[in-house]
Amino acid sequence: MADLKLLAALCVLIPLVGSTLWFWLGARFGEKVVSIGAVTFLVASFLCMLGMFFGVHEAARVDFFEWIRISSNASVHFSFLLDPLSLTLGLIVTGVGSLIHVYATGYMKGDPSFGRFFSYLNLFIFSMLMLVLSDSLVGLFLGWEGVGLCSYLLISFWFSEEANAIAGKKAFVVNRIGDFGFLIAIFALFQVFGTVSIPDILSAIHLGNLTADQMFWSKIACFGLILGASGKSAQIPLHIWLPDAMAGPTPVSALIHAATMVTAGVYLICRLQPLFLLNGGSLEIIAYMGGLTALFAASVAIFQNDIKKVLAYSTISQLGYMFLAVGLGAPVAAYFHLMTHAFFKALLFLGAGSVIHGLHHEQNMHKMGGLRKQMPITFWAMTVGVLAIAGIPPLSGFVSKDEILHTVSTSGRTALSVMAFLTAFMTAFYMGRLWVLTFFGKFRGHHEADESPLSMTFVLVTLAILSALGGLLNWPELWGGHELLNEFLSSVVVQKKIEISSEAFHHSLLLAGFSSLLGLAGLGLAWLRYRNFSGKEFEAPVFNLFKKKYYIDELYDIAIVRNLKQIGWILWKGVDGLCIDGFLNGLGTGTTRLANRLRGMQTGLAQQYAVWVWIGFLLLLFGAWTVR
Amino acid sequence: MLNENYLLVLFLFPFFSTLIVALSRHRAAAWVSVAMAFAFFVLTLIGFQVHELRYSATWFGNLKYGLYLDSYSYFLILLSAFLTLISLFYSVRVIKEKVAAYHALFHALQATVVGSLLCDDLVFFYIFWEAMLIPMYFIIGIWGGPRRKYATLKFFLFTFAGSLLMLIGLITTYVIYFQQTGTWSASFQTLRDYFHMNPMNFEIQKWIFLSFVLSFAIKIPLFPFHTWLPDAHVEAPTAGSVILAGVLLKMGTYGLMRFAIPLFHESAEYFAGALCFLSVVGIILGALVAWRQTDIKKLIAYSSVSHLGFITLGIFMMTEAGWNGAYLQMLNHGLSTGALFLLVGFLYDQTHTRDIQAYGGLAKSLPWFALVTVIIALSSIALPGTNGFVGEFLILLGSFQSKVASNGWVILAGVGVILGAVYMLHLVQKLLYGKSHSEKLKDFGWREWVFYVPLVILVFAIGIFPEWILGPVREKTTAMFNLFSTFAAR
Amino acid sequence: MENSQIVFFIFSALILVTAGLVAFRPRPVESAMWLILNFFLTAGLYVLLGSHFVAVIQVLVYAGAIMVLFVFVILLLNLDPRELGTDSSVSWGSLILFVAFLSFILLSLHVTTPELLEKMPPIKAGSTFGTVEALSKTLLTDYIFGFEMAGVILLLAIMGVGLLAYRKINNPRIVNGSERP
Amino acid sequence: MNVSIAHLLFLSFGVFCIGGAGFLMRRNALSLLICLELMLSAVNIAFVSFSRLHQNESGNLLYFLVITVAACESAVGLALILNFFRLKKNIRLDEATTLKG
Amino acid sequence: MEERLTRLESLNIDRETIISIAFFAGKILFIFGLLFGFIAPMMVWVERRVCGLIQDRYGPNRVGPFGLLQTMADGIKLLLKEDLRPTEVHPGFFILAPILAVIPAAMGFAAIPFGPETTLGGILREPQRLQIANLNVGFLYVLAIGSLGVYSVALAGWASNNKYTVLGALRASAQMISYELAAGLSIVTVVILSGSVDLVKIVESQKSVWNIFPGFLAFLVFLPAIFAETNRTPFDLAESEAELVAGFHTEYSGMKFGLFFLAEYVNMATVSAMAVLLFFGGWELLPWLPWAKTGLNMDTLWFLPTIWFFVKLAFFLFFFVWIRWTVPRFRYDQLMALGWKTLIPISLFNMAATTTILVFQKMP
Repeated sequence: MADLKLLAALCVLIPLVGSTLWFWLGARFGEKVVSIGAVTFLVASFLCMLGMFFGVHEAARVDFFEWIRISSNASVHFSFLLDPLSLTLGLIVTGVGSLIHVYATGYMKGDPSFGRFFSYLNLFIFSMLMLVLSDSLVGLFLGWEGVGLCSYLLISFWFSEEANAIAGKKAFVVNRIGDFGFLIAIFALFQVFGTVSIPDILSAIHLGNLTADQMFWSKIACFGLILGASGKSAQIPLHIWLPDAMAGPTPVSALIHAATMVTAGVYLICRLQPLFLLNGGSLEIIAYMGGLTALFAASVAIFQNDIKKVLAYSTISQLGYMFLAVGLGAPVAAYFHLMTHAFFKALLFLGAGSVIHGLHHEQNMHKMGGLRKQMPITFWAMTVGVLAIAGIPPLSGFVSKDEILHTVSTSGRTALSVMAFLTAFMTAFYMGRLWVLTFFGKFRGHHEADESPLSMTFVLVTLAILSALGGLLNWPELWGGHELLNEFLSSVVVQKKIEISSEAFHHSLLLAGFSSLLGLAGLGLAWLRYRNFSGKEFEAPVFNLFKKKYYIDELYDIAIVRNLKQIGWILWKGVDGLCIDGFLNGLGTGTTRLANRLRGMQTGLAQQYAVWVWIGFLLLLFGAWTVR
Repeated sequence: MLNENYLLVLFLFPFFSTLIVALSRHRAAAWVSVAMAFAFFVLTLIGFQVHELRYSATWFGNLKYGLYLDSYSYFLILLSAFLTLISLFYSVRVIKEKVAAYHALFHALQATVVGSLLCDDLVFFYIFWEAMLIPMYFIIGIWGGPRRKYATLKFFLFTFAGSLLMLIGLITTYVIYFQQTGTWSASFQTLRDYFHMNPMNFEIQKWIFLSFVLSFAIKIPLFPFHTWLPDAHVEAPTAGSVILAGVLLKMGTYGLMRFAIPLFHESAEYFAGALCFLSVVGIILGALVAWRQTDIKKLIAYSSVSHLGFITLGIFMMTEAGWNGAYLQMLNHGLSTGALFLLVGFLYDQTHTRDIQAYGGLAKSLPWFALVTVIIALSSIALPGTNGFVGEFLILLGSFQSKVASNGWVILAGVGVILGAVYMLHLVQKLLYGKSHSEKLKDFGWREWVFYVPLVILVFAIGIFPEWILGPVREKTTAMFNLFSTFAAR
Repeated sequence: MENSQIVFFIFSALILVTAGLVAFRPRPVESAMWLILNFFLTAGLYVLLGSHFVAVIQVLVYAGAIMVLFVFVILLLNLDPRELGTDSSVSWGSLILFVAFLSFILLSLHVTTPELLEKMPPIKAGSTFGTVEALSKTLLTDYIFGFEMAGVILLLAIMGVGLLAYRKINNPRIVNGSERP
Repeated sequence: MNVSIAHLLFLSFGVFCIGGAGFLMRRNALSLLICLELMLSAVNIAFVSFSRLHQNESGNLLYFLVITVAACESAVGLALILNFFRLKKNIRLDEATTLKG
Repeated sequence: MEERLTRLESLNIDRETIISIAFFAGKILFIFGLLFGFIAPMMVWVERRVCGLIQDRYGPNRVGPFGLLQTMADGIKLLLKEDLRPTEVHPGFFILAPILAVIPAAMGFAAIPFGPETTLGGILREPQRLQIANLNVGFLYVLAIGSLGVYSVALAGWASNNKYTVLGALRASAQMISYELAAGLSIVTVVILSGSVDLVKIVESQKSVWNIFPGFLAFLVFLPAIFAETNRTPFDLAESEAELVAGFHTEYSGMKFGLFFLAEYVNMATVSAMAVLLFFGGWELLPWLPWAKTGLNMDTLWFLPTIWFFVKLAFFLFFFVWIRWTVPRFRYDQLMALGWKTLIPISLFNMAATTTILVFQKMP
C-alpha cells in the first residue's frame, strides 16, 4: 500500500514539479534540456501509472492528507481513488500525453516561450491526473478547474494576438459556467449525503432509502453535473468555446481539446453513473443532448475550411456520441469510444499539426492540397486516422462506434437512431473532405511543404498503430472477441450485457455492415466532390446556417453578453451613480442650502450672539421652572 | 507560555512605533518604520499558538478595560501586521514627501486596528473603530490622487454616519443592561453571557441589531452602501488601498462575527433573508460593474464589493462552515486584493496611469509580473488550489445548508463565481495579453520579490493546507454556535 | 440697624455705583479706574465677610495685575473716540426683560425659601475660616484637580497669548529684538 | 456680619446685571472686556458669600478658579484686541464680523 | 475688626483700652513720622551727599550743618511754587496720579513689623506687636499694595498727554509688572523656608540662621526686582532723562512732583524693610546670634531690636543710593530680558529646588 501511495504521489507530483521547473528555468536551460526533461518526466509519470495499473486489483483508495475540514464529521481529503475507471483514463492521459510531449518537442522548436509551453503542458497533466484520480468531488473539482486553467493558458499561449487571448478567456468563462453547475452539484450532494467522497456517495446510493427531499436534491445535483459535463465536454449549449480553442498550439488541441480534457465530462458521468441511474430523466437528457450535439457539430464540420476547426467540430460530434452512449446506459461503450477517440483524434490533430507545421502555420484547407507526396508519413498516418473515425472496419473507430450505434438502435428511440446514423455518415463525409482537400489534388498554397521531423512522425506512427489496433481492447464477444474493457470496468459501471445469441449476432452484423457502408459512402462522396477541388464549396442559403455554426455565437453575444454588459453599465451609472450617489449628493446639497439659509443668523456681531445666549438661558430657566 | 502581558504589549506596541516613527528623522523614518512593522509582525507571530488570552484591568474609578485575544482576532491582527509590513516596505521607494508622517499614520492605523481587534469592551471597540477613520482620512487626503477631497469626504461621511448609528445602538444596549441588572458593563463577554440568559425584547433588539449592522455594512461595504469604496480606492495611495481593502474592510465583517451576531443572533436570523439578498446583489452588482471599469483600481474596488458579498453571505447564512469560510475568505481577500493593489501600484509608479486601455502585452515585457498577476487573479477567482477556493467553497457549501434563508441565494451567488472569472480575466487579458505597447517597463527587482514571494506562497499554503488557519477558527466558531443552539433549545 | 449692617450697605452702595460708572463711562480709562476702585471695595466686602486671603488676592491679582494689563493696553493703544465706536442701546429691552425675570426668580425664591433671609451665623471662635492655611489645605487636597486644571488653563493662556503676539521680524537689522546699526 | 445671604446675592446680582448691560451695549472691545471682569467679580461676590454662609472654603476656592479664568481671559482678550487694532486701526466690534483677517 | 468695632461700641472705656488705643496711635505716628518726617527728607540729602562723595565733590553743604537743611529748603520751594497745569492734560487723572503714588506707598508700610512682640517695658499687660496692622496675610498685603504703585505712573503718563510721558508710563508699568512676578516668586521661596506668610513669624524663624543663607538665590532675584519695582537706577528707564526728558513726570512740577519724589523714597523704605525682614533676620542681631542669646534683658531694652532694624534699613537705603551712582542704566530690552529670561526662571527653579530639598529633609 505504501508503494501505491508513493507511486500515486510521484505520478501526480512529477508533472507538477516539471511545471514549475520549466517555467522557472525554461529560458536558462535551453530547448534541448527542457524537451528531454519534459518527456522524461511524463514517461516517468506514465510508468508510475502503469505500476499502479498493475498494482491495483479491484480498487484502492490512497489518502494523503486532510484538505478542508467542513465540519466535525465531514471533511475533504486529498486522496485518490484507484479503480479501473480512473486508471484507464490515467493511462490514456499519461500515455497519450507522453506521445504528445514528444511530438511537441518537434512542433514547438524555436518558439521563444518553449519552456513556458512545457510548463503549462505539464501542469495540465497534473491537473488532469488530479481530476481523474481524485477520490472526492472537491479534488475532482480541483482538477476540473485546473485543466480549465491550463486550457485557458494554452489557448492564449500566443497572447500577442488579441484573438487568442479572447478565445482563452471564452473557454475559461464557458467552462466556469459548467463549473458553476458542478459546484452546485457538489453542494446538493453534500446536502443529501453529508460527504463529498465519491465512493461514500456511491455506497450511500446503493444503500438507497432516500427521502423525497433528498431525491429532489439529487436531481438538482444531476442537473448540475450535466451542466458541468456539458461545459467541459463542449456539449450543447456550452460547446461554443471548443472551436475557438483551436487558437492554441496544435499539440494542445490534440492533448487537451481532443484526447483528454474534453472527455472529462464523460468520465464524470461514468463515475457517478449510479446517481444518474437514480434519476432516469437526467440520463434521457444526456442522451438527447449528446445526439443533438453529435448531429449539429457534424453538420457544421462539413462547412469549415480551417483544418483544425473541422477537427474541433468533429471532436464535439464524437463527444456527442459518447454522451449518447452514456445517456442510453452504455458507459462502457462510451468509455471505449473515449479511448479510441483519444487515439485517432490525437492522431488526426497531430497529423493536422504536422501539416500546419509543414506549411508554416497555414490552416486553411483551401490552401493545401496534394501533400501526400511531400509528407508521406503524415499522409499514411492521417489515412489510418480518417478511416478509423469514419468507422471502417476493423479499425478501432469502427468497433467503438459500432458499439454505440448498437446501443442506440436497440434502445428503441428512433429519433436518436436517425441522428446517430446521420452523424456517422456526415463524419465520414467531412473527414473524407479534409483528407482529400489536404492530401490530394493540386497544391493551392504558397509555401512548399516538408515532412515533419522525426519526433513528430514517430508519434504519428505510434498513434496510427494504436488507432488501428485499439479496437481489440474491447472486441465484441459476439464477434468472437474478448471484451477486455467491459470486464475491467464492470466492477465500476453498470452496462447491460449484450446477450450472445444468433439473433443478436445477426442484428449486429447487419448494423456493422450498415455503418461501414455509411462510412464508405461518406468517404466516397467526399472523394467525388473534392477530388478536383477548385475553391467552390456548396452554396445554398441553408448551408449558411451551417457555415455560421447556426449563429449560436451571435445569439449568445446578443442575448447574454451584451445584455450583461448593458446591465453592468446600468448598475454602475444608474444604480451606483444616479440612485445611491445621487441620493446622497442630494442630501449634501440639501444640507448646504439649508445652511445657506441659516447663515443669515450669523452676523458676526459678538454681542448679538450674547443676546441669543441670554435668550437661550432664559428659555432654559423657563423650561426648568415649568418642569418643576 | 505567553501570559496576558503579551496582550498588553501587542496592544501598545503600534502606539509606541507610531511615536518612534513620528519622531524619527526624515531620511531614516521609512526604514525605521519598516523595522518597527517587522518587529510587530514577529511579535504577532509569537502568539501563533495562543488560543485564548484575556487581560483585564481597572483604568480609573469604575472604568475597566479588557483585552481579549482569540483566533478570530488573532489572524486578523496577523493579516494587518503582514499587510502593513508589506505596504510600508513598498512605500519606502514610492513615498518621498512627508515620509515620517506617512509612515507614522500607517502605524497609527495599525494601532487602531489592533486596538479594535483586541478590545473586549464595546466602548473601547467603538473608540478605536472611530479612530481608524482618522489616519486613513489623512493618508488619502494628503498622499491621494487628484480627486482626493471628494473621496475623503465621502469615505468619512459614509463611515461616520454608520458608526454614529452604532453608537446609539451601543448605548441602548448598555442602558438596557443597566436597567435590568443595575450595574454598568460594556464588556462584550459580560453582555453576551447576560443577554443569552435573559434575551432582550425582540422589538428593541431588532433595531439595535440593525444599527450595528448598518455601521458594519458601510464599512464592509455591503450593497447599497458601497459607493464610497471605489472612490476611496481610486484616490488612495497604493499602500493605503492595500490596507483599506486588506484590513479596514475586514473590520466590518469582523464586527458582525464578533459583536453584532453573537449579541443579537435572533435578529440576525430574522433578517437573514434580507441581508443575504443584499449580499447577493452586492456580489452580482460588484462583478458586473467591475467588468465595465476602465480604471484598474476601480475594477479591483468593485471586485472587493463582490468578494465581500460572499463573505457577508457566509456570515448571514448562519452556518458553521459558512462562518469558517467567511473568516478564511476575509484573510484571503486581504491577501489577494492587497496583492492586486500592489501590482497596480507597481505599474502605476512606472506609467502613471490606471487606464486599462493604456496597457497591453505586459506578459511579454514583464514575465514575472505577469506570473504573479495571474496567480493572484486566480486566487481572486477562487481557483481550487489557491486560497480563494477554500474560503469560497466553504462559504457556499455552508450557506447551502442554511436553515435561515433560502439556498436560492447560494445559487445566485454561484453566478457571481462565473462573473468573477469574467471580470478578472478581462483585466488579465487587457493588461497582459495582446499587442505590447509598453516596452520600457522594468520587471520586478529584489524589492518586489521580497513581498511577492511570501504572498504567492501564502496563496498556495492556504489553498492546499488551510487547516493551520481553519483549525483554530473552527474551534471558536463551534463554541459560538453551541451557544446559539443552547439558546435556541431554550 | 447695626454698625456692621451700615458698613455693609455703604460698601454695597459704593460697589453698585462704581459698577455703574465702570459700565457706562465712555472712556475705557475711566472705566478701568472705576473698576479698580470697585475691586478695592469688593476686597473690603470680602474682609467684612472674613475672607482675608481672598481680599488680598483680589487686590493683588485683580487690581494689581489684571487691571494693570488693561491700563497698559489702554495706554498702548491711546485711542481717540472715533476708534472706540459709538455705543448702542439696542439691547435695553432684552436686558430689562432679563433683569425682571431674574428678579422675579430671586423674589420667588425668597417667598419659597424664607430661610435665605435669615442672618448668617457668626464665625465660630476657633474657626480657621478665611486663613491662608485652611484655604491652601483645601486647595491642595479636595480641589487638587481644579487647581491643576487652573494651572493648565493658565499655561494654555500663556501659550495662546504668546502665539497671538508673535510676529516675524522682517527687518534683518533687528537682532534679539533690538535694532542695531 | 449681620446680613442675610439674600442681601449679598442681590448685590452680586446687581453688579452682574450692570456688567451684563455694559457688555451688551458697549461697542468697543476694551470696555467689553472690562464689563466681563465686572460680571466675573459679581460671581465672585456670590461665591465668597456662600463660602461665608457655610463657613467652609469651597466658595473661596471657586473664587480662585474664577480669577484664573479671568486672568486668562483678559490676557487672551487683550492680545486679541491688540492684534485687531493692528489690523483695523480701531477696536470697534461692529467691524469684527468676519472670520477672515 | 468686628471685635474691635463692638468694643468701641460699648463706651465703657477703661485704662487698658486707653493704653491700647494710645499704643495703636503711637505706632501710626511713629511710623509715618519716621517715614515722611525723617527718612524721606534725610534720603534726599543722603542721596546728594553720597553722590558728591562718590563723584569726589562736596554736594549740598550750605544750608545748615553739612547741608542738612537743604531738603527743607527744597520742600518749601516746592510747596510755594505755582501749581502749573498744562492745558491738554486730563485734569482729574492729572491730579489723581501723584495722590495715588503716595497713598499705596504709605499703606504698604502699615503691615511692616519693626520689632518683636513686646510689652514696652511693662506698660502693656500683654506683649503686642510693633506693627500697625496685624494682618494674617502678612507680606501678601505689602505686595498687593506695592503693586498698586503702577497706577500712579500709568495715570500720570497718560493724563499728561505727552508722548514722552506715555512712553515712560508704558515702560514703568511693564517693568513693574514683570519684576513683581520675580519678586513674588522669590518671596515664595522664603515663605516655604519659614513656613508662614506672617512677617513676624518669618523673622522669628530666622533666629538661628538668616534666610539669606539658604535663600541666597532668592535674594539674588529679589534684589534686582526691588530696584526695578521702585524704578531706581539701574532700572529707572521710566524717567531716563536723556531719552524721555523725565519720563512720566515730565509735566509735573511743584508739590505734585514733590509727592512723586516722596513716594519714591517711601517705597524704597518699604522694600528695604521687606528685604531686611525676609532675608536679613529683621531685628535680630547677627546671623548666628539672636538677641535672646546675648544675655541682655530684652524686657527693659525692648527698643534695641527696633533700632537695630532701622539701622539695617538704613544700610539698605544707603545701598540703593550707592548703586544709583555706581551702576549705569540698563537698556530697555536688556531689562525685560533679564526679568523674563533670567530672574523668573531662576526663581522658579529655586522654588522647585527648595521645595524638593525640604520635602526630602522632612521625610522620615
